[in-house]
Amino acid sequence: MTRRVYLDHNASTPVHPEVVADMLPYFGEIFGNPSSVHAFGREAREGMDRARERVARFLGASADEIVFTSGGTESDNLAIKGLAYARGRGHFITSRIEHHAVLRACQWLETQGFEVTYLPVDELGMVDPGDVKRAIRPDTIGITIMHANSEVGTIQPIAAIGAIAREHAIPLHVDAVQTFGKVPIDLDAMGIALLSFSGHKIYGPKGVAGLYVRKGTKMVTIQHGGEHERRRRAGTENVAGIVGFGKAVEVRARDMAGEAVRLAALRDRLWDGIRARVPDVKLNGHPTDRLPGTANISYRNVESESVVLGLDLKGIGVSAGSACTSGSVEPSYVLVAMGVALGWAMGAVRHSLGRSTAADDIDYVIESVEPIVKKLRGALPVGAR
Amino acid sequence: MTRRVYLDHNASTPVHPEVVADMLPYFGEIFGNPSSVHAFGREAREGMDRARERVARFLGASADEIVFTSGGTESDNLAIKGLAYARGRGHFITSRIEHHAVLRACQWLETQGFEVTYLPVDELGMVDPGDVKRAIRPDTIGITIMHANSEVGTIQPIAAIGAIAREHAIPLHVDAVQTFGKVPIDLDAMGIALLSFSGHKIYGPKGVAGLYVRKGTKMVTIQHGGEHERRRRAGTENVAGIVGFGKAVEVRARDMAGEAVRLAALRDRLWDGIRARVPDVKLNGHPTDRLPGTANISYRNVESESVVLGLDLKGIGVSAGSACTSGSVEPSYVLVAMGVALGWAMGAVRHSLGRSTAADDIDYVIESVEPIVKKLRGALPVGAR
Amino acid sequence: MRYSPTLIDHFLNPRNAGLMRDPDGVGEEQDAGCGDLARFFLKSARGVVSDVRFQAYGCGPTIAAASAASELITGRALGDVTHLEATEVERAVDGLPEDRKHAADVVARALRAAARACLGGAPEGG
Amino acid sequence: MRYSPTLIDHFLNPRNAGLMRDPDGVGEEQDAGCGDLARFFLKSARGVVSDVRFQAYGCGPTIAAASAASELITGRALGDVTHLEATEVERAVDGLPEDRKHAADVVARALRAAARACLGGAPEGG
Ligand SMILES: Cc1ncc(COP(=O)(O)O)c(C=O)c1O
Ligand SMILES: Cc1ncc(COP(=O)(O)O)c(C=O)c1O
Repeated sequence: MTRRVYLDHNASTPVHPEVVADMLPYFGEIFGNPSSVHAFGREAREGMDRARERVARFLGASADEIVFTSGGTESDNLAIKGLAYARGRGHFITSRIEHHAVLRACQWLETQGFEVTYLPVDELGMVDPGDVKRAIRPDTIGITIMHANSEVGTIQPIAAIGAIAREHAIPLHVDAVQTFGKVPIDLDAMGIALLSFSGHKIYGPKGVAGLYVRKGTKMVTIQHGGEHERRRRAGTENVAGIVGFGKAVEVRARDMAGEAVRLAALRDRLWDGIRARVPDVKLNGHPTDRLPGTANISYRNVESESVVLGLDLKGIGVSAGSACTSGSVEPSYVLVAMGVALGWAMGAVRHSLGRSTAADDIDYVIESVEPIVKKLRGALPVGAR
Repeated sequence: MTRRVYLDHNASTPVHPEVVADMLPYFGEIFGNPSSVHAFGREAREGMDRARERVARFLGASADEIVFTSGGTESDNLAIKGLAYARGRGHFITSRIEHHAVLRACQWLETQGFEVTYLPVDELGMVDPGDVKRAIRPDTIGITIMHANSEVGTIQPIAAIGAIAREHAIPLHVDAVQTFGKVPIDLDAMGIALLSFSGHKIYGPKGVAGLYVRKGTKMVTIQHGGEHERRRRAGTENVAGIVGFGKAVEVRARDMAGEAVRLAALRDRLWDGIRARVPDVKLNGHPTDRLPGTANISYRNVESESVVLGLDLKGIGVSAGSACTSGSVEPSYVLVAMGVALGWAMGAVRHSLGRSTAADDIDYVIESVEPIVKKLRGALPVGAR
Repeated sequence: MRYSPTLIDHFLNPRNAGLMRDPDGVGEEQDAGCGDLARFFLKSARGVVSDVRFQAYGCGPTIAAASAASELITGRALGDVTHLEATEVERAVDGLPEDRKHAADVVARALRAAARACLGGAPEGG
Repeated sequence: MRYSPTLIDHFLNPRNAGLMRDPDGVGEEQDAGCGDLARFFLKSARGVVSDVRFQAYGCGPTIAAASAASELITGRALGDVTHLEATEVERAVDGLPEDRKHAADVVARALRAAARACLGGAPEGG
């Protein structure tokens, strides 16, 4: 078998063995519906309550401030639309580099009579808190800025934005899907009213995520039905998934700090190795204020999907900044918003490291990428250079 | 340990061992994000595609008509709001005995300028197709009627309603969460445009469900974000859950017919046993057109939660028709809509049987319930009789 | 289990359940939200509760609370019973979940009414 | 793998990639949606393609299709190449996924243009 190296942890992660072990009994043995009052239901509820406690403790929140959802996308939708519909109309502030879950929820609100300001970012992918302040209007009802961008890893100055939000008594929603369990989050110091976070980015299962809702935040549910999750999210809970999520958070609480240091070193090894061997490369995003395990590297005038394919054939999983979907290649909107030139943006490849990444994996990637880029550049029309 | 008998399969079911086995590799080994183009992503997508094929085959649909969601509640919300928002305004027809996921989605639409007619049912819990026909207006944009009610099990005359819907070119949504995998569903013969169905009611995992959307049905997504599920449901897919769901459906395809016969016999044994030993009891719902495993039995002038508690203490899990939530007991709105008198409605207990149910479980329940009801009636104020 | 073993015991084996033929006082209360109902029949001798019977309709905790309270007040001065607090009834079943506090409340109110009826209707020194 | 082994082989080991110094004809096409670009350089002898070079920019299938097509048309009559169909290019890489059909298309169009340029610009019988 060919060697396999997974460097796409920002896309998804393998479920941690301890997490799988904790989930297993909740399929066949503890299977009740947590809304049921009998013993079968109570056992399921207890598992779920324990997970909620774990997540709350990790965030320094109280258990009834945690809403479990089906994914980061749902958490973002719930936060943004839940704030909006609780108020009926008004103005939102967000940035141009948010995840599609945020951007398209905002665009939806625009079709429903709300207004949205999309803030620019600088060439490192940073939102200027001053821009946030200037965008605030008397009818601003919410600010939603992500903690770290999944493509380039740049970490936003949330505390500064939170202070502004608090000053104007506007709830701040933070999409922390890429930072939760990877870098510290202080809800109070950062002035966060709502926080989206997800399981499958931190070695928990897919299909489960959470939304922190600060006590007293006025919001409504967007998925209508039963009285689950204190009426903030209807539908029978994904008990096994929630139990696994709780365990994943517990494991992260234990491992997070050490792993951040280790991954940052490996990430630097990767970048140093590539730039030593491949000409015309560039690191996208903030050089220091970024996710420890993320390196977004542009190969000028090479189409990133070709690099991804070349590495894929070597057993390496990375992701392309540009994506050719339904017959049209778009450079990443994040890189475009950062003002990265097209010749660079089209060649952006994201490497995101994780638990299993070892130093020799990094070396294997460095060795593998060099001839691929060379070959691709060999077939390149001169005019494109 | 006390004996345990689970008779609440309409609330949730244990995951089938074959399903757990199929899911397991999708946690730690095949963990990619199905949107990723590299091998890790493709493997995950293949598992998901296989599950989609299985579900489609079971329904006689094509794979691209299946949308995976996080639960029956989401499927109902997506169907109803997805139809509504694709049209902007108009009128819906539903019934008074729908699940809260449907009723509250409809109520939400009313707050957004849509109109809804809530049809009555007869004393057996049946919607009259004639009522559907009479309720149709020029601006009717959707009809949503459940296949079988979870509390009493009455199966609606969907084919007749579907014929009317088709005649008027109005899309019919059917909430089949309680029938999918339990009784046959013929999408074409029944004139169904959208069908909600769920995993955890048929020995699949919680947190995964589906919506069938007939080709050509105009609808929009309600969870905004990435391009997943052919843009009908954004968010990284719950791959392991979907794989399990696919397996659960395959197992049902194999076991469904035989089990329906077996459960109907056990259900009749239960009802015959109880009415032979306990006076003043009544079976709610349709005597024949109902779910094979469901028996909703009223003990007159006894509060059903007391019976549920009494049985719980004997290790038996059943569910109460009335529920005392936040300090107020409401009789089931389904029984109220059926015109069941309060003294009967308050004493309704639902027994829902399943795979693991054996004849001696049924006998144990019959033996157990008799003294409980007797004792409760002994403490009863005469006036209440 | 969300209920205490004491509560469960009273629910499974209610003490003093049933009708009393010739009571000195009857008190009845119904919970406005819940519809749960408790009715107490008291007999007294020299100002002290000498016998109790109750009837109840409602969820398990209401039945258990009525049973536990019936033991609690046996032998107690009627004047004290007119001041019986819901918290004392709750303690008698070793606590109640938040959403079932009403059980102790409806029982305490019914007992206070029954004790008042005894005092009001009974001859001096009866 | 969503791509055929043939496609992968051409992607990993592109045949005839690079510049040609003194071509008889050059053809270039860019996919409008995708931005993928293919450029072919042809040399001909007696109306037949005698040598090919290509340059391409784009996703893997475009590079592979260009490589496969360069082999396909070597030795073929220029007149035939002016009619080259995308489907033939696609067959040369053993098929393409639906969302990558454009790769065959852009390559076929570039080759037809290159062949036309050869015929138009070349002396009779060249
Ligand atoms: C920042 C951010 N927000 C939201 C999401 C959406 O998460 P999911 O696709 O799991 O719903 C992602 C996933 O990549 C993300 O990176
Ligand atoms: C008829 C019906 N529809 C919808 C649902 C909602 O399913 P879930 O709670 O799994 O989201 C149920 C669950 O009981 C149901 O019985």
